[in-house]
Amino acid sequence: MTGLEHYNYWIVIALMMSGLYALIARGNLIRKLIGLNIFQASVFLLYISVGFVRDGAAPILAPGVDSYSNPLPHVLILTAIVVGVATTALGLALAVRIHGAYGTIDDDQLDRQRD
Amino acid sequence: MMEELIDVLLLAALLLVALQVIGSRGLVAAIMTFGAFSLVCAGLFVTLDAVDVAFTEAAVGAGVATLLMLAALQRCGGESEAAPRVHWGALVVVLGVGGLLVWGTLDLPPVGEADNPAHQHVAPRYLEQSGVEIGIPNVVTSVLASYRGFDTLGEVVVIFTAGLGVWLLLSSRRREEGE
Amino acid sequence: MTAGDWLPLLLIVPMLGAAGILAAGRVPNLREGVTVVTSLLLFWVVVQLAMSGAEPRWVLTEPLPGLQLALSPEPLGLLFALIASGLWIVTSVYAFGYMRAKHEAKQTRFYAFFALSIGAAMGVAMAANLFTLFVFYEALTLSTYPLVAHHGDDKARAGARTYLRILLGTSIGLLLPAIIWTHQLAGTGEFTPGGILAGHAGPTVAGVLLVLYVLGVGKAAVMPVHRWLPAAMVAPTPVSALLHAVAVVKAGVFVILKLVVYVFGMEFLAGVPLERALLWLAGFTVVAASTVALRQDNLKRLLAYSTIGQLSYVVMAALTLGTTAGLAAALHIAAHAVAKITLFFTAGSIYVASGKTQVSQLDGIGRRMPVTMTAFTVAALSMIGLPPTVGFISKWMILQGALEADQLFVVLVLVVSTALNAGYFMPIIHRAFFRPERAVAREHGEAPPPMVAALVVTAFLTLLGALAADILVSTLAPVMTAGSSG
Amino acid sequence: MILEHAQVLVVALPLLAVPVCALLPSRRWPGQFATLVAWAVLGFAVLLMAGVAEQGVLRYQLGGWAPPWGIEYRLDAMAALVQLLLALIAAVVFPYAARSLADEVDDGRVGGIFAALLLLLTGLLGIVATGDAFNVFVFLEISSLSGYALIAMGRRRRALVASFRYLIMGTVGATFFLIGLGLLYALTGTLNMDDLATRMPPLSASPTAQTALVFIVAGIGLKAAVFPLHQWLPDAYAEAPPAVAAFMAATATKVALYVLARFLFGVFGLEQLLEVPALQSALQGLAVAGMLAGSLLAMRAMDIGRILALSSVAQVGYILLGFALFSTAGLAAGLVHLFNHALMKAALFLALGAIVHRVGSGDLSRLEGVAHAMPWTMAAFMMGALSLIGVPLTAGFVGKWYLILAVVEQGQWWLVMAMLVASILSVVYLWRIVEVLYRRPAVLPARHEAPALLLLPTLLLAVANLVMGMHATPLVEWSMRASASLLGAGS
Repeated sequence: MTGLEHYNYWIVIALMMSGLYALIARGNLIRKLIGLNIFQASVFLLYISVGFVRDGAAPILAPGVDSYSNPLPHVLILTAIVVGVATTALGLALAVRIHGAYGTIDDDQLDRQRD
Repeated sequence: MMEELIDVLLLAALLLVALQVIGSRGLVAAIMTFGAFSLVCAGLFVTLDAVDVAFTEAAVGAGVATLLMLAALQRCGGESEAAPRVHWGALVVVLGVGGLLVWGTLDLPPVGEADNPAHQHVAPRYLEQSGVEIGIPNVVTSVLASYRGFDTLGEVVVIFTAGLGVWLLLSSRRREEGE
Repeated sequence: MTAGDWLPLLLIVPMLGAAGILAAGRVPNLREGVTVVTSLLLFWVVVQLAMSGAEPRWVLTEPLPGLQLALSPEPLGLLFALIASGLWIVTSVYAFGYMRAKHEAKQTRFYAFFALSIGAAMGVAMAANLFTLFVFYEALTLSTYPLVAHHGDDKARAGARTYLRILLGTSIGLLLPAIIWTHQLAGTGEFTPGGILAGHAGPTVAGVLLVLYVLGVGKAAVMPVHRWLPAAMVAPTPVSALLHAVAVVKAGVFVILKLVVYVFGMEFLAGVPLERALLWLAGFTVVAASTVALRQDNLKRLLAYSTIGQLSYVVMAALTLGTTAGLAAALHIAAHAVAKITLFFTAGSIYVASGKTQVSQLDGIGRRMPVTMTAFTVAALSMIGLPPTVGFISKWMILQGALEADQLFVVLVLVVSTALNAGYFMPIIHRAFFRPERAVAREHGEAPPPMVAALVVTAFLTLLGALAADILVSTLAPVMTAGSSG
Repeated sequence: MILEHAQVLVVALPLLAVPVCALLPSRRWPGQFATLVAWAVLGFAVLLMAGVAEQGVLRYQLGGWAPPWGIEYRLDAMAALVQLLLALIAAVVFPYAARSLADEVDDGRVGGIFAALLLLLTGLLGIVATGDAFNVFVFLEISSLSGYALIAMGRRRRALVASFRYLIMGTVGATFFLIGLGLLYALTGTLNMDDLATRMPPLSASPTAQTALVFIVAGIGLKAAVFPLHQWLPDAYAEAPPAVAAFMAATATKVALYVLARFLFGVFGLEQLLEVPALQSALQGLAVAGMLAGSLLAMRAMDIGRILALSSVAQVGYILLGFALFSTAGLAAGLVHLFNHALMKAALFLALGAIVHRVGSGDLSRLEGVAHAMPWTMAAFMMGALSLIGVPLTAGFVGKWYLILAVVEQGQWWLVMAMLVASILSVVYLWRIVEVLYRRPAVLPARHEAPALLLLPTLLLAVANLVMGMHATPLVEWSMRASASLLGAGS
């Protein structure tokens, strides 16, 4: 109907790539984790976009409604969000320890400190 | 139509926020903007009919993750960062991967059509039967707790694993003292 | 005991011997006793096996379906086993004199690995298929490495590293793919009279395979994979004898002969175009190595290059194809073995007695060490190919084989190289007996008795071989005929 | 009754043991408890192996929901083989870890560390057991998170950095995998792997399907340390505690390779693979590049742990090469090598751990003459090294032999040459270690062998290398069977 058929996908891809870029390009470990989170959140959007049904209702059964969005991607992404935050937590704990051991959380400076 | 307009606008806003996160000066600002990013995400999930996901994203993404980051930042001290430079290698990787993905989505069925293959297989049974088989109206909860209950168990184990890992890492300060 | 029961002993005896040597390490006399008893026992086992005339088969294990680790005697293998185990006895005796006189360190380890490498050589000799051959070929390389590196200084380590690098490199890089390819083509790696490749491989593929095999068997030292041999000269002299005469290089040429007879089959090989090129390469190696030897002053290096040349005689004869040439190749392995071991024994004796290592220092030494230098002369005559030695007969047969096969190139190589051989051995004999001794550094006579005894025995074998050649030829003839008509 | 549920119990048992293990007091108990659990898991794995031998494919519906609506556990010949491998390695490494890890960390954390080790085992077993693609992701993350935590327990502070970098790379890999799954779901509407396989063929020309394939291969390739996605691995394995490195080197990359084979052949299928332009040559090229680059880098490394880790990059190349032949023989050869490489790498890392336990370092410059002090440990190391080189009659030879046969079958001689060059390079880098360890220092160190609890598992694995080299027939036949059933009759 419009040129918007794949609009969701493409913006989602742009989001993913900005997250991925931040993850590679930025030296600060916490920034890398932020990049990782943006990357993952955009993948969640991809799934939810796949599950979306126009004019459908949220998948909560109600009388008189016969078109729902697909519940399965929602289930998967609920799991994935939790997995993502668990990873972030572990990464942050590592960052704290690295700061304690090296006095910095900048990737480039870590490489300069040889043991 | 209204729904779509909101969707378009929110997505555009999301991209702007994301770029803001990446370009921001100062870690505190970056973390706060990231929190905002998660909130906009949650909003988008609502427009895409994923209410449960929206709640979780708002609570876990915007809430817990942001708090954890701030806490970590506090323990690491407010470190000054080098000004961001264009990282050409990363740009090449990102453009390559993104290009591939765009190509890969070209023949995906349009977003939102009810006869997309994803909606034809497996999911219909959840919508039709879960009310009878499980007996609660929220299909997402039914699938989560029952049909794919094992994934949910795995999810709990993931949290436990991360908790254990964090405890293992932070319970000892031996290393720092040793060096 | 049936013949089949003897086969396991070929491996068990040397291994038990090595264990016994290690156990007796604190008592040198006992240790040396164990060595001699082991070597005698092994030789006796090989003789029993040869006398029985049966060809039993002993499967150690079958690691993969259709891939057996198996031993089975056949005339060529028995010949090699006889040479290796027989000369081990003499070499052991010689080594007692040498190692004690030079006060070498770590003698126990030395004798133990010596025994292990003989065991590996037995495995090579009796290998029933390509896989078994490869396993024991590598075992031989690895068990001789500590011997080459014996002195443990930087020079010895560097030499040993070259030794290992070239032998392992060629065997893994060239021999192994050739073996796997053969399996792929023929569906088997069993040694069969008449060959297994005929009908399974075209002439081009067979040619490439032959190149892989000839260069992959680095122990045969065909140029350009000969460099390990001079590098290994850092080892003590008994080790050089082991490398040159008893086990290592003999294993190399023996393997090539075995491949020609049992894998390719002479008749099939005659139709392979690349075969000629390899013949020329072997011929080139003969002449080139002899020319290099001409310019050496260090006696052991000279002998090393002479070995490279002599080995390529065997390869050349094997590739000349035909019954006579094949027999000549087998005979030359034996001829070179006894003669070259004598030469190394004398070189070691001279070194132990006088400390001299260079040819230019040998003026008049024949008067101080008459027995040694007479033995040297006998062996040198055999090398050149003059009567009344066994070397004369083997060279004569190579010539005959070449004429039968209309290989004028081989004839030419023989003529030129004989002149070159004479060119580097004759001056040494002349120096030793006819030049006056120069300034005397120290008084000395012959080397210790065990060494002299050993080299006298091998010199006699060089003469005796001429008489025994007939027996050898008639025993081996059926194999070669099967090879060329099957 | 128990047998019926063995398929689930094998995963559930270590999981249920986790909280118990975490709460156990004392230094020794957690390790001993984890060992008992590992042995029980081994018992189940053997039972299941017998079951698969008898019935072909074992299926179990979790919660009673039939696939593709519920999650199904599905055990075929390939899965049973990898499951047995995991159980075997755990059964041997855990008692070793009970001694070496307990000596390395402070009291309070021993229970936690063994809980993490059990979680790692659970995650890996879960990946192998499941027939559901998204479930693979969940268990992949369980194993990854516990892996990151365990690597960070290394002695040096560098371990923290190695762990963090692995976390970033590993999560990117897992997310790539997730993207691929999302695209597949958008195309088919299902997540069950068997169901996916039946729905894929009509879609083989679709760019989406091909993109999904690329993302899944890249994501899993990252976890498997396929060149050039291997950068995380050398640091991670070199810095991890040796017992952890031994366990992970033997299992984590292997399970990732298993997932790769599962998706390539069990979900996409040969026809689809051949449809993607240049996929086969790209995979073969990466395999060869990994073989050579890993070996060349190992030649220059100074730390034994690093050398072994880099050699893993090369060995992953061999296994990937087997897969990339897209033939029954190639896949079977890859599986044989996958199994055997786990045995040799575990033996080598355990021997290294015993040396580090005594000397306190794995740096070559500090290990001169160690062989004279620890002859048995060195004998085990030599055995592992010979196997890694691929000397006949060791386990390492078997996989390479079949790999070369499979390559020759397709007439690709340049691949044979590349494999042999890599083998020769492995001789060089391993010989460097052996030479240093056997060199006699000015003062000969006194005999100081590793404690029996470290030595016995090490020797056991060394002997296993010999046994698997001499009696390879069962493994070879099982791998052939797994490969044939996965590739179907159509290949």
